[in-house]
Amino acid sequence: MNNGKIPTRAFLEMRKEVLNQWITGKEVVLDEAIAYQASIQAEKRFSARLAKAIVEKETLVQPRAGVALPAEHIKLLKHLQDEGTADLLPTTIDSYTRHNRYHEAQTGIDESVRTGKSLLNGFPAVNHGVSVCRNIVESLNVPLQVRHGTPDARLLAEITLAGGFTSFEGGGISYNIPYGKNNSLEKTITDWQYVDRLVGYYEEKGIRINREPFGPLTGTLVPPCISHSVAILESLLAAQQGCKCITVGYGQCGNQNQDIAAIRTLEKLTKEYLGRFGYRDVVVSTVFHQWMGGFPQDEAKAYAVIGWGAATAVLSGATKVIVKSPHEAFGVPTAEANANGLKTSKQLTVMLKDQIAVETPLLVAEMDIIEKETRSILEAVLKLGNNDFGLSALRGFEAGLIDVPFAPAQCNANKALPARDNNGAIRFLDFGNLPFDEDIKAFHRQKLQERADVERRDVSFQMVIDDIYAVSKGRLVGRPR
Amino acid sequence: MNNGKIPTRAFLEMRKEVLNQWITGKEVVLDEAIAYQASIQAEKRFSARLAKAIVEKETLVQPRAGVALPAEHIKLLKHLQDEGTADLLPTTIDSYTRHNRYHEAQTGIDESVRTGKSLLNGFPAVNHGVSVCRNIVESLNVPLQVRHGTPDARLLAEITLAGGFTSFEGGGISYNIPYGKNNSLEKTITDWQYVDRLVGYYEEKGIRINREPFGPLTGTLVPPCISHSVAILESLLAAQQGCKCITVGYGQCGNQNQDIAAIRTLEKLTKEYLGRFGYRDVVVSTVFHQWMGGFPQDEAKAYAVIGWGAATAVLSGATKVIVKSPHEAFGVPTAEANANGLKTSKQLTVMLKDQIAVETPLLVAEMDIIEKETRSILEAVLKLGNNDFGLSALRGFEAGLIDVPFAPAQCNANKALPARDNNGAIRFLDFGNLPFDEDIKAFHRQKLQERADVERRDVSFQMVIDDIYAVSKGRLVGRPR
Amino acid sequence: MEKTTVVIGVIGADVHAVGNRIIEYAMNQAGFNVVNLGVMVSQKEFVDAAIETNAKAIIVSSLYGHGELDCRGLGDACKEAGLDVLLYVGGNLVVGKSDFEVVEEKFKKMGFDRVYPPGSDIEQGIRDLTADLKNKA
Amino acid sequence: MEKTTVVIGVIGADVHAVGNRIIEYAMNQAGFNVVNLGVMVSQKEFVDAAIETNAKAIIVSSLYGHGELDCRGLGDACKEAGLDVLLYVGGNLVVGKSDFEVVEEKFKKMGFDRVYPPGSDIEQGIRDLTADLKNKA
Ligand code: B12
Ligand code: B12
Repeated sequence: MNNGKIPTRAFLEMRKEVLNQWITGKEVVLDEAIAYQASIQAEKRFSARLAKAIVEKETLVQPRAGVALPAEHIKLLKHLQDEGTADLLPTTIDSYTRHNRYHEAQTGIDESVRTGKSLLNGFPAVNHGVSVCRNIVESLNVPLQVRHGTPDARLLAEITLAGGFTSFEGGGISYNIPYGKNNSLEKTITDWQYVDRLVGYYEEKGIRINREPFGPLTGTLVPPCISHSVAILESLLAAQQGCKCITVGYGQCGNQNQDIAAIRTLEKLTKEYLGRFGYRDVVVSTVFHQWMGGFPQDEAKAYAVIGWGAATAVLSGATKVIVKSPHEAFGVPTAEANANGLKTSKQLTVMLKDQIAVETPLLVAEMDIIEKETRSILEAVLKLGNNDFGLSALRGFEAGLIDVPFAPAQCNANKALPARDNNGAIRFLDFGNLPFDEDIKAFHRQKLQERADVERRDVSFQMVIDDIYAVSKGRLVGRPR
Repeated sequence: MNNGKIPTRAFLEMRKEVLNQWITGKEVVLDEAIAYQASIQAEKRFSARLAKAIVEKETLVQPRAGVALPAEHIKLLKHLQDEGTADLLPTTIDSYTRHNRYHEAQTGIDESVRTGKSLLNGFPAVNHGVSVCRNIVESLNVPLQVRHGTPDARLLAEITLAGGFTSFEGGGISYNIPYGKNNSLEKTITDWQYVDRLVGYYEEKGIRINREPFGPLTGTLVPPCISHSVAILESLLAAQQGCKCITVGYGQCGNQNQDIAAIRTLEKLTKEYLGRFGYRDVVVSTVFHQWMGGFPQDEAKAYAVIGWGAATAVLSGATKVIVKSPHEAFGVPTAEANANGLKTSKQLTVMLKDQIAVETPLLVAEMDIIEKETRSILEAVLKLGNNDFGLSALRGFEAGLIDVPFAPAQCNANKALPARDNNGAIRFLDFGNLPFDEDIKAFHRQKLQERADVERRDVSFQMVIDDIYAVSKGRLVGRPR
Repeated sequence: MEKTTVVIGVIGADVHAVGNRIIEYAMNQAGFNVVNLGVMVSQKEFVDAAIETNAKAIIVSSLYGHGELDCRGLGDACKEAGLDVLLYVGGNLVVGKSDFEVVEEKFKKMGFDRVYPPGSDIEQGIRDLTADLKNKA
Repeated sequence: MEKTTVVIGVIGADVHAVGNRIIEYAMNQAGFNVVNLGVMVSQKEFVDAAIETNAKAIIVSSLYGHGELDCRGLGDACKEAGLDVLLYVGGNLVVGKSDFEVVEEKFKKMGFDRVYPPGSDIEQGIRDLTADLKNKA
C-alpha cells in the first residue's frame, strides 16, 4: 500500500492495466478527457455548485437513480431535474458493475433491451463507455455524480470522469465494509488510492472533481463516531492523492439533536484532521443522507420519514441531502416516485432555509461526546499505523478499533453493537474493541440503562432487533409491545 | 350580554326557543341526553382521551371530515379511524348549517341523494338530528368532536351533544371574526355563552364535554399574541359557564421556534388567566393546527408541509394536532387522501415522541415576547370591559385592541397587518390600534427591517402578499423574485 | 381615459376573504375601477352592483365547495337584468379534487365566459379580461 | 429430538446483511439448526451446503433487485443434485415496486415452493415452513 502521493510515472503505468479490464477502457485518452472536462461550464460542475451552496447557506437536494439503458436513463434524469427540481443529479451504478462482473452486466443490458424493462438495479457505465456517458452529461443542466458501491472502481472512475462526470462517490473503506464480503481491505484502499490519484491528476491539470466518501456505511444504526472516523480517514487518503474538494457524509439516525451534532462535528473534525496533516486547501462540504435503514411500506408514512430527513438536513446546515422515495421499502423507484421524494425534500430545504438550529447545551453535549469518541478512535488508529493513513485503517479494522455494525465484510470485527437510548439517539450496547475510555463507556451504559428502566426490561439484543424494525413500523425507539 | 353564569331557570327557558329553530330540535330531551352520554365508555370520551395523552406525553392526531349523507359519513370516519389510525375523530359541519340555512342544507342533502355525490362541504348535523348522530357515535371506537365555524351554534350544540358527541369546537369570537361578515359580536358571544352553559349543565350532571376555541382564526399570518388573546378570552367565557375541560389552539406559523414558543405560552397563559379569575379546576390542553394558509398544489410538496406540521406539533408538546391532507389546495379530500395526511402525521408524532424541544435562549426570548404582547392586549381589553369577559371582548374589538388579520368580519378593525421576519417568524408590519408599548413596537420594526435589508427593498404591503403566497410556492418567507 | 369598472366578490355563504383582498389589490394595480362586494355575496347583490356601477365584468370567487349550488342561475339573472357583462368565476369551485374539464363545462353552461381551476393566478385572469374586453369593443 | 437443518443466505452479488442476521437469529430461536452462508452466495454454494448438511430447506433472500437473474436455474440445480428440499425465497425480488402475483408466479415456475413479498415477516416464513415440513413427513 502506498503512503504518500503516487508518483505520476508510476500512476500512468498502472493506468494501462486498468484500462485493459474491459474493452471500453480503450476509449479513455487522458489529455482529451481533460480537455473535455475543461469544456464543461461552471453551473454543471459539482465543485462550483457546492461552493455556491456553502456561500448562500443552501441545502441542495440530490436523488439516487439509474437504469440499464442510456435513453431511459437520460429520460429518468431529465424528469428528476425538471419535475423533481433536483439541484444535483446522480448516476447510480448497477450491482454487477459494482462487482466488476461486466459479462453479467452485459447480460442484464441485453435482457433489458429484449424485455423493454430495466432488469438491472442501476446504470452499467463501464459497459456503455465514455461517449455514452458524455451523452448523458450533455443532456442535462445540473452537475452529475457517479454513485455506486464498487470496491474496485478504477475502471469505472476512468470511464466516467472521461465521460464528463464531475463528482465520484466512494472510498476504500466505505465501499468495502458495507458492500462486500471477501474483499481485502488492503486491496480496496490501494485501488481507491488510484481513484483519488486520478482525481488528483485532473486537479493538477486544473479540473476540479468532487470526491465523496460514502457516509452512511451499512445505513443501520451506525453511531456517528464510526462513520465520522471512516469519513475522515478517507478524506485524508483522498487529500494525500491530491483531491481538493471533498464532501463528507452521514446517515440520519432520527434523533434530531444527535443528527445536527453529527453534521456539525463531521465538518469540524474533517477540517481539523485535514489541517493537522497539512491539507489546508481542501474545500470541505457535508452531505446528509435521509434515513438509510428499513422504510415503512406505506407511502404516506414514507413521506413523513423523507420530510423529517429533509428538515433535519437543512436545520443541521448540511450542504446537500440525499433523498429517498416513497417506494423505498419496495424497490428501485419509478421516475415519478423519485421526483416526489425530491419535491417533498425541496419544499422543506427551501422553506426552512432561513431557520437555524441554535447551539443549545444539549447540542453542545452531544457534539462533545461525538468529538471525544471520534478522536479516541482516530488517535488509536493513527498511532497503530504510524500516521500512514492506509495502514492505520487496515490495522484499525483488524484490531476492531473501528467496527461497523451489521457489515457483511469479513475484515470488519462485527463485535460492536448499537442500540437507541430513551430519546432515540444511537449508543453502544457492546463496545467490542472500540478504544473508548471509562467515561465514554459509562455514558453509553447509563443512557441505555435509562431506556431499559423505562421499558422495564434488560438491555439486550432484543432491543437491537426492535430498533432495526422500529422506523418501518412507525417508531424510532423499538419499544417492547 | 351576561356577566356570570346563566342561572339554570333562565337557561332552561332559553332552550325552548332554541329547540324550535328546526324540527329536529324536538328530538332533544335533556335528561335522556345526559343518561345517553353517561352510557358512553371512557375510551370514547374526549376528556378522558386528552387526559391520558397529557399523562403519557402523546400528541394525538385528528383529521377534519364531513360529507352530506350519514352512511357515507360513517364510512368516511371508519376509514380515517382504521386506515388513518386517527386518535380522535371530527364531524365537520357544512357551510349552510353553519349559517343556520337549514333549508339550503336540505336542498344540498336532497341533491346529494339524487346525484349520489356529496354536494355539501360537510355533515348537516341539525337536519339529520339526534338519532342519526348517535348512530355515528356508536359506529366508531374513538372520541368524536363537532368542528364547524357556526356563529350561532346553539341548536347544533343541543343536537350533537344529545347525539353523543363529547367535544364541541368554536367560540363567540373565533367563530365570528373569521367566519362571518355581518354578525354582531355581542350576539355571537351571547349565543356561545348559551353553548358553554349547556356544556356546563352537562358538567353539573357529571358529564364532561370538551370545549375547544378555534385557534387559527383566519389561518393567514396570524401572530400568536392575537390568537392567544382570543383563546384566553373564550376560555374565560367558557369557564364562567361551567366548562371544565378546555383545549386551546394555535395555527402553525412555520418558524419552528415561534411555533414551539406559541404552544408553550398558550398553555401557560391560559392556565394563568383561568387561575387569576378563580377557575383553577379547569383541565387545559393544547391543539396545534398544521399550516392553515394556502397549500402547495403538488401532493409531494403538501406532504412536506403536513410532515413539518406534525413534527413541530410533537416537539412543541401539543396535546393534539389537527391534520391536513395532500388534497388541501384543491378541495375537500377523499377518504384516502385524508387518511394519508393522518398517516404521515402519525408516523412523526409517534417517531418523535421521545424527543423534546429544549428551552434555548432563542425559545425563551420568543416566549417572552409572546407573553408580553398577549398580556398587553388582555390587560388593556379586560380593563376596558371591567373584567366582564364578554364586554371586554366586545369593546376590545371595537377599539381595535384585538385585531385579526384578513378577517371578513366587519366588527374587526382590520388595521393590523402581519409580515414575516427574516427567519420566517410572523411580526407586525402595521400595529393598527394594538396596545403595545414602544419596546414591543421597536422589536417588530427592527425584525422587519432586518428582512428588508436582506431583501434590499422597503418594508411594504408587497411583502405581505409575497408571504401569503410563499408556502404554496415552496417557501416560508416571500422573498422578492 | 376612464377606468373600466369590475365587480368582484365571493359568492354564497363563503367567507374566504384572503384571495378576495388580493384580487382587489391586483385589479386596482392593473388600472381597473374595482367594486369589491367582499365575502358572502348573493347573486342579487352581484347583479345590482353591476347595474349600478355600469360594470363591464363580474368576477365571482367561490372557494368553499358550494360553488355549483351558489352560481346556478347567475348567468340567467344577468341576462334578465339586461346586463352585458363578462362573467368570470374562479376558486375551488366544487367539493373535492376533480376533473377540471367537467367543472369548466358545467359552469360555462351556467353562462360563465371563463372558468378558472384552483390556485389560478389572478394575473392570468386580468390578461384574459383585458383581451376579452378589447375583443368585445 | 434432532433439530431440522436449514440453509439460509443472500443470493448473487447482493450484500444486504441485516435481514439475513435477523433471519438467522429468528430461526435459531425457533429451534432450527441454521447454516448461514451470509451474503453474496452463489447457487452452487446453496446446493453444496444443502447436500453437505442434509438440510430440509433452503431459504434464499434477495434484496437488491437482481433476484430474477440470480435465482433462475436454482430449482433445476437442486433437482439435478438429487436434493429433496423446500425452496423458499423472499426479500425485494425484482427491480421496482411491482405486482406481487406476477412475481410469485415467475418464481414458482423457477421451482420455489414459497415466494414472499417485500418486508414479509420472517415469523410467517417459519410458520409456513413448520407446516410444510409436517405435511411432507
Ligand atoms: C440498508 C440498505 C442498504 C445498505 C445495506 C447494508 C448491508 N450491507 O446490509 C446499503 C446502503 C449498503 C445498501 C446498498 C444497496 N442497496 Co439497499 N437497501 C437498504 C434498505 C434501506 C434496508 C434493508 C434492510 O436492512 N432492511 C431491514 C431488514 C430487517 O429487512 P429486509 O432486509 O427486508 O429483510 C427482512 C424481510 O425482507 C424478510 N425476508 C428476507 N428474505 C426472506 C426470505 C423468506 C423466505 C422470508 C419469509 C422472508 C424474508 O425477512 C427479513 C428480516 O425481517 C432497503 C430498503 C428498505 N427495505 O427500506 C434498500 C434496498 C433493499 N436496496 C436497494 C438497492 C438497489 C441497493 C443498491 C444496489 C444501490 C443503492 N441504493 O445504493 C446497493 C446494493 C449493494 C449490493 N450489491 O447488494 C433496493 C433494492 C431495489 C429493488 N429490489 O428493486 C432497496 C429496496 C432500496 C430501494 N427502494 O431502492 N442498501
Ligand atoms: C385559509 C382557509 C380558510 C380560512 C379562511 C379565513 C378567511 N376568512 O379568509 C378558514 C380557516 C376560516 C376557512 C374556513 C373554511 N374552509 Co377554508 N381554506 C383556507 C385555505 C387553507 C387557504 C385559502 C386562502 O386564503 N388561500 C390564499 C389565497 C391567496 O388564495 P385563494 O383563496 O385560492 O384565491 C386565489 C385564487 O383562487 C384565485 N381566484 C379566486 N377567485 C378567482 C376568480 C377568478 C376569475 C380568477 C382568475 C382567479 C380567482 O385568485 C386568488 C388570489 O390569488 C384553503 C385551501 C388552500 N387553498 O390551501 C381552504 C379551503 C378553501 N377551505 C375549505 C373549506 C371546506 C372550508 C370550510 C367549509 C370548512 C373548514 N375546513 O373549516 C370553512 C368554510 C367557511 C365558509 N363558510 O366559507 C376547502 C374548500 C373545499 C372545496 N372547494 O372542496 C379548502 C379548499 C380546503 C380543503 N381542501 O378542504 N378556510
